[in-house]
Amino acid sequence: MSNVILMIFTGLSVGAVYFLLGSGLALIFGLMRVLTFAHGAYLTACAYAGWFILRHSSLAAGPSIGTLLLALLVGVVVGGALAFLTERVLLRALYQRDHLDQLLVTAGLGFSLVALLNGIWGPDSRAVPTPPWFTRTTTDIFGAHIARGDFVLIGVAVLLLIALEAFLKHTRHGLVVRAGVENREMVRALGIDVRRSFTLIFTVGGAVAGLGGVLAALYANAVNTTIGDTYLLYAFIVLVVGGLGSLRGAAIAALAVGLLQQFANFYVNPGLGEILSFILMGAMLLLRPEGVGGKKIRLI
Amino acid sequence: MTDTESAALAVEDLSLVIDGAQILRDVTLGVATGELVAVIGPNGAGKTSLLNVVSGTMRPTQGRVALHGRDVTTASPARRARRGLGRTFQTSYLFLGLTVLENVRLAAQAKGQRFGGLWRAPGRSAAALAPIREHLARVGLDGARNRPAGSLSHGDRRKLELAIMLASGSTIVLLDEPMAGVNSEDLPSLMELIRDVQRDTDATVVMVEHHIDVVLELAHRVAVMHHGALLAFDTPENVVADATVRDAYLGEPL
Amino acid sequence: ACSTSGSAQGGSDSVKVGVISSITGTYAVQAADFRNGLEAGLNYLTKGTNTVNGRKIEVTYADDTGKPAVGIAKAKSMIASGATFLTGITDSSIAIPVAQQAVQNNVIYLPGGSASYQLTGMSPLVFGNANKNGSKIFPKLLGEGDLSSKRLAYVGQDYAYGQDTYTSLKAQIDPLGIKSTEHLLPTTTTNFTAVAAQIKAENPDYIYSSWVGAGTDQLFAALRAQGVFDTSQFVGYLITRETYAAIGQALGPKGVENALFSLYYYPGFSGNDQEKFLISWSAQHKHQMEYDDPTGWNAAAMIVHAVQAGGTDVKKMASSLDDYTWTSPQGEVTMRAADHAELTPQFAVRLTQGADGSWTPVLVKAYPAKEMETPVTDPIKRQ
Amino acid sequence: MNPDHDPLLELDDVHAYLGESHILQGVSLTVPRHRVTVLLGRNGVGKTTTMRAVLGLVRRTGHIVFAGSEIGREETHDIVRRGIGYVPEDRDVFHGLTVGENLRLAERRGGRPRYDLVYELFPELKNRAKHLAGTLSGGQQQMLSLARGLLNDNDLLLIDEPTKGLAPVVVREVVEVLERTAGQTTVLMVEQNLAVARRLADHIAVMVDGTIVLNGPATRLAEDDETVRAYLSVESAVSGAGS
Amino acid sequence: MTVRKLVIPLVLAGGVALLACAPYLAVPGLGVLPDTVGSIGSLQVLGTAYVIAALAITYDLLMGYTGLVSFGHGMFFALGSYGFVMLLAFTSAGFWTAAAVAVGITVVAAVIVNAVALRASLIAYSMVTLAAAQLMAIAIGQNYLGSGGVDGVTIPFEKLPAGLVGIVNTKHVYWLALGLLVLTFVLARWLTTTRIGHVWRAIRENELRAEVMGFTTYTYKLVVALIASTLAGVAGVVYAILLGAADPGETSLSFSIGLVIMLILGGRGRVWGALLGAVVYTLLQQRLPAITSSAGVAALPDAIRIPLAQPQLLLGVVFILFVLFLPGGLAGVVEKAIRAVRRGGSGPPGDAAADGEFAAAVRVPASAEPTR
Ligand SMILES: Nc1ncnc2c1ncn2[C@@H]1O[C@H](COP(=O)(O)OP(=O)(O)OP(=O)(O)O)[C@@H](O)[C@H]1O
Ligand SMILES: Nc1ncnc2c1ncn2[C@@H]1O[C@H](COP(=O)(O)OP(=O)(O)OP(=O)(O)O)[C@@H](O)[C@H]1O
Ligand SMILES: CC(C)C[C@H](N)C(=O)O
Ligand SMILES: [Mg+2]
Ligand SMILES: [Mg+2]
Repeated sequence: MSNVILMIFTGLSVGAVYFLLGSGLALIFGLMRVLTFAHGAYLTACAYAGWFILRHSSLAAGPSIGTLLLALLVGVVVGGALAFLTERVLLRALYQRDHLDQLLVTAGLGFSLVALLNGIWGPDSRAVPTPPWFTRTTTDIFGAHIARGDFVLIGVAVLLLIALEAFLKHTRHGLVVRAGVENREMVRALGIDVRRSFTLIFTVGGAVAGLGGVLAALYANAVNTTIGDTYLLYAFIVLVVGGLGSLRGAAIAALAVGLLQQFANFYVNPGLGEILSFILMGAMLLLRPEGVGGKKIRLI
Repeated sequence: MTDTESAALAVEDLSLVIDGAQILRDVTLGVATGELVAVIGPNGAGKTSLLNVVSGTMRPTQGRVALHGRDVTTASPARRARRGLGRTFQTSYLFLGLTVLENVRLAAQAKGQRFGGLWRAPGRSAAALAPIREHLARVGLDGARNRPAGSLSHGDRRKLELAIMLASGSTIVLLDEPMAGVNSEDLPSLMELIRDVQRDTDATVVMVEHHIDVVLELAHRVAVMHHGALLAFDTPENVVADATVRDAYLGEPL
Repeated sequence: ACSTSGSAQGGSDSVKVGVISSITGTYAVQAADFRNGLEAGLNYLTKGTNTVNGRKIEVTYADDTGKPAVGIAKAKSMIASGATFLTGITDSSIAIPVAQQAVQNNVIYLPGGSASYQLTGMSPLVFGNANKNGSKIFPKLLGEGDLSSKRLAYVGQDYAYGQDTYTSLKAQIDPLGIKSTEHLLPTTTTNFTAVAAQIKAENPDYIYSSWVGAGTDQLFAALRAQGVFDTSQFVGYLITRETYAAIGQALGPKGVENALFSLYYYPGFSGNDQEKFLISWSAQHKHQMEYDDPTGWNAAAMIVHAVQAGGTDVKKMASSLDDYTWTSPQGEVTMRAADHAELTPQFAVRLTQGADGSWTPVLVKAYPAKEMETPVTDPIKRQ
Repeated sequence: MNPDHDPLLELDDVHAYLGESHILQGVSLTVPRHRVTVLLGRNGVGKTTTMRAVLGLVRRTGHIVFAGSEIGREETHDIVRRGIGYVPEDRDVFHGLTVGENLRLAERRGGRPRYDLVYELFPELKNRAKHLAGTLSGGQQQMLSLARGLLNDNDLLLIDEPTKGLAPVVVREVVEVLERTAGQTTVLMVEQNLAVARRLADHIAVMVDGTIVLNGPATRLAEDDETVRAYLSVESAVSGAGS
Repeated sequence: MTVRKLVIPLVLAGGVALLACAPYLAVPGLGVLPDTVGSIGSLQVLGTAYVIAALAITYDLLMGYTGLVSFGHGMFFALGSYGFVMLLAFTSAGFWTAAAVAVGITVVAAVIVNAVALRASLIAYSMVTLAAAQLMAIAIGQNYLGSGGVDGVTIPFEKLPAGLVGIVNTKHVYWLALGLLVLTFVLARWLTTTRIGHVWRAIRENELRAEVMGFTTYTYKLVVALIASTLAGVAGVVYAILLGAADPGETSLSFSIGLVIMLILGGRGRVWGALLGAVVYTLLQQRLPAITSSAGVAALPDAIRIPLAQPQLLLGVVFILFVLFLPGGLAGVVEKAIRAVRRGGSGPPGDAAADGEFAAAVRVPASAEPTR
């Protein structure tokens, strides 16, 4: 029993991390149809940014809540700023072109950014001072030891989902970007400055990755240059299973993938969960290509 | 009325439901070989959907489609095309990155697909290109043959759709608003073209068209659709005289 | 070897040594260590002349960038330009094909940081590094006395390195009556709660990990959150200095107090001239010493000896290294003839945190190479 | 006030390029205030490109004056915000957005959207507000596209083949609405349906191969029927077989 | 016309002959190659570039011509490599048997993966191939069937023909790689001019239109995927010989993305663009580290040295610049230059494309496409 509870909570918290990254992807892909491979690099860069703030805190006592919030804020700002620059400098020139070009330019950026971090801080892991209550203190629920950080992750993910949905519902930016992807000229011909909305959405996506990066660093107690790529693959799975671009779909998919992984790894065989995630993605694409939250459109 | 058994194109009891909306209702229709049938009806009546179901890009929820007496209800669009069915689209639907000539040549190639032939390059000699250029000339696009289809204006794209149709050598032709966007000066010649081809090759034509002059001029019979159902199927004169058709579709002349 | 290429003769007045390492890439730290150790060793052993028997030692460096294709291209080109020795590789997936090249082309392969088992026993020309695996230090870390009722849980990465480590560990602890379970996880694992819960449920006396690289910190955090360190003693490796803090922090005060680690090189222990020289050399070159500095030194020692004893004949050079023993900054090191496993001293250490917050290993016990000798499992086949 | 002396839109020697082709070769055109001007010409002569040039959707040079200000160098969205409604020839509704969202997107900030007008004209759009525009029939999409253009209180409407694909009844209604709005709004439209063109046109402009060859009051269309026809049957050098 | 028909094959044949002589050329490598052209190191680098170029050409058939963006093409290359090496290492199969069986395995896997993946829509195809490739990467990473995990598997070289063993024989391996490249190039060039090649391009442009025209697009896509995958498997075998091992890196996502990058560098949808892109990419990847770790760079101040010392960073930047400023890739630049030269000579600009030739790289503006 306590194991089931434990697996549920860790499944949820893993899902939360996937969602933190996957939702940024879903936002960007769902609205802008840009499959960005730089997202993992944003996450990594922001993880380092968070570490940069936290590293001066004592390892034993851990950073104060204030420092923690500052680190999160810095992560969000760095992620947002990186995304802002990417959009302005690299992507803006490419909207008239094939979506593949956008994918590629972000892949190039991803390479470069990670290589730069490698150049500055080297490939080895850096310890991230974490408040003791985050990873090391547990709360017992029906005999299961649940790390407090898990609750934080789940909470942040839920808040993020609510915030993003509200943002899309109460502003026209989401609409503008979705329309702009289909036909940019027509949006302009309706008197709308489509570029502003694109920049904004991309920046928000980056900021979300930044939040995810700092939290992932806290969660792992450490940063290294590969953490972004590790999560990026699973974020893709979440994106696809969730239905390319649906936030709620991504949330459900993140949850499903997180739980699936934990239960399969615990009860059957470690590593099976990872394999199953990819099988789930493949199966989903074949059986219901539009994913959990996606919609079908008439072709002709 | 044509017996649906012997018809070139026959649909029986065709229904289409998407997300609970009834788009086609029990449509039964037979078109004889060599007949030119126009389909008219208010916007959203289901005309394009009927063509979609016949050409296989949509699956009916119920009913049957037969071409030359052969049931093709579950056949793929490509299979139907090889059975002699060809269609044009309401908004031009072309290979925009390929040249005008290539667009037409592919249609000709689709007609004569043989495994061995696939591994040879298409002919480039003047003789090999002659029939293709002939089709292009008939719609007035020969001069534009080496331009990418994506750089054609709208009206010219409609004409290219027709050229593709000519090249495909289809025996059953579905045209979705072929004249929409064609400049008024070219209307007569294109109408002539459709009539000639239909006569020369004894092709069966089903044409959706809102240009009532074109319908009256070309059609042997007119099918009227309304809310997914077939309202009437009669000679042009009778259909135009029908009071319901006047009210729901034609309205007062301008 | 199928071909007797002219390359081995090279210029008779010089000996060419090709160092291939990840100057850029994941193992860049190891590459820098190796180079420092090699240069220090050569300088010390040739008394600064860099010549042996009147022949100059010419070292060239190449970056494998962590990619086998690049590494092999570099190796081939070094062989073609007359290299007699190839060495320096940390990444096993590069080390193995390069060692193969060495065999095919009658060139000597000397160990770099790579810990792969496949190098030992491969060929008379290939010399392996057996210290990181299959070491006798494993049971030593578990303590003295009757261990027959003890249980051990092993966690490692599910590929050759992690699997081999468990195999050799098992070979050492089975005779002692210790019961063990293995938990091999994909290298890409990021959440370790499941395995931690499983281990907690087993309630072992020891928890043993050979995990390196990404995931180390999450593994420790999860084990700690599930309270594994409250009841089980941790034993495992220490690799680069950069990871000390992460491991120490993750273990927590109680875990770190009990934990015992093996270390390949404990700076300052041997205190021999060689080490003193290495330390001052490193200081001169502003290099932070790490566990792979002696690896480079050992390569230097073998090169110098082989040239002295073997002259220009590659076969003779190689056989001169069989059972050769030398003094390295680590202590006495032997190259075992039977399978070309390098036998080095090992160190048991604890991790402690200084007042300034930094973590340092503190020696518990040092074991000389002789005590670390493991049985030969994969002898070299000689015609 | 004589509308001819106070045109709302004036093009002077406008050139436009698509890729490497020189499409508009010195278009000069005046669109008088509160009148319907119909742009006539064969397929491919550059009618659509002219409208897109006004909107800044193609690379162009020359002078374009709208309501007294030069807009030849402004960005599309700024031009449109000056009070222009555009109904493109391709309908260009956003397939992935619902009908309601399509209309919401067309709302202009600070303006008062005229949903009543639009829904009265096309009641179908109200019923289908929650459906994806991509599921609409061709004619229904045309209605939506027209509705987007009519939603705001614009000074100028640029309408490219408004009646294309519409059932005759609907064509009639659209014509009536355009007649009604023409009182307050200026319209520049392309129309291939001659009946519609005749009925609506106050002014006409005839294009041949990227230039305007005739521009004046529509009475000429009746009087000069021969001339106009002559121009219209000139084979375009671009698409015709003659090149 | 006829002159062109004769000249181009002649120039190509001459080029191949020249490349075949490379092992005997003592021409300096000018920093592009590690040593003189004929040196062993250079031959190895060139050989690698050729094999990767052959692979890139097969990928161009898929992505550039048919519009199928697979993120798992490396998988078939890896299957060829691993199949071949593992058969040699763990079974009694000889050289030719191992090679043939390895390619056979690739074909079977290609049929299964593609038959399933092609049922999905375009973007889903990318993702299904990604999933399949990741499953294989995980399997190899976890040492299934003795695939060696991160260590890979090495060829027991006694089983290779004597002529392919040892660096003195590097030139033979080089010729093998060159042969593979020539074969792939000619095959691909020919395929793209045939009717089937035209149908592939039609599918890329508008698949549904092609289907309605009467082409069973699924079959056509399956055929191109099978051809590309099989050739990739053959390239994998040659790569294994060149490397002396099967390398787990071949299964990684970044390897497959690398292929996409090569096509962009060279210019997708053109066989020789893929070739050019792959050669440049491979040379950059092999040679940039030599530049970045040079003494000159080491002496620079941190702010300049750190970026310069990271080859991946430079590669990324080069690549971004290409996507941004040279969308037609190297091939596009060359073609433009050729056209400019011709135009300077004679004829109006629009006349470049002859009857029956594809329009030269038309960029249709996004708005011109039907919104689907
Ligand atoms: N992307 C392009 N590249 C090159 N030429 C183009 C491109 N798009 C359109 N053209 C050409 O520009 C010319 C003008 O096109 P435009 O669409 O303005 O014509 P139009 O008068 O509106 O025709 P229609 O009545 O058919 O809609 C045409 O000859 C067309 O072929
Ligand atoms: N995929 C779909 N989902 C929902 N509704 C659909 C779908 N496809 C068609 N419809 C609806 O079915 C009805 C018939 O559409 P269809 O395109 O066949 O009309 P049509 O008769 O061709 O009209 P038009 O003359 O305007 O082209 C329309 O109301 C349309 O909105
Ligand atoms: C201990 C590690 C640095 C060894 C390395 N993983 C190898 O390739 O074997
Ligand atoms: Mg329709
Ligand atoms: Mg037009």
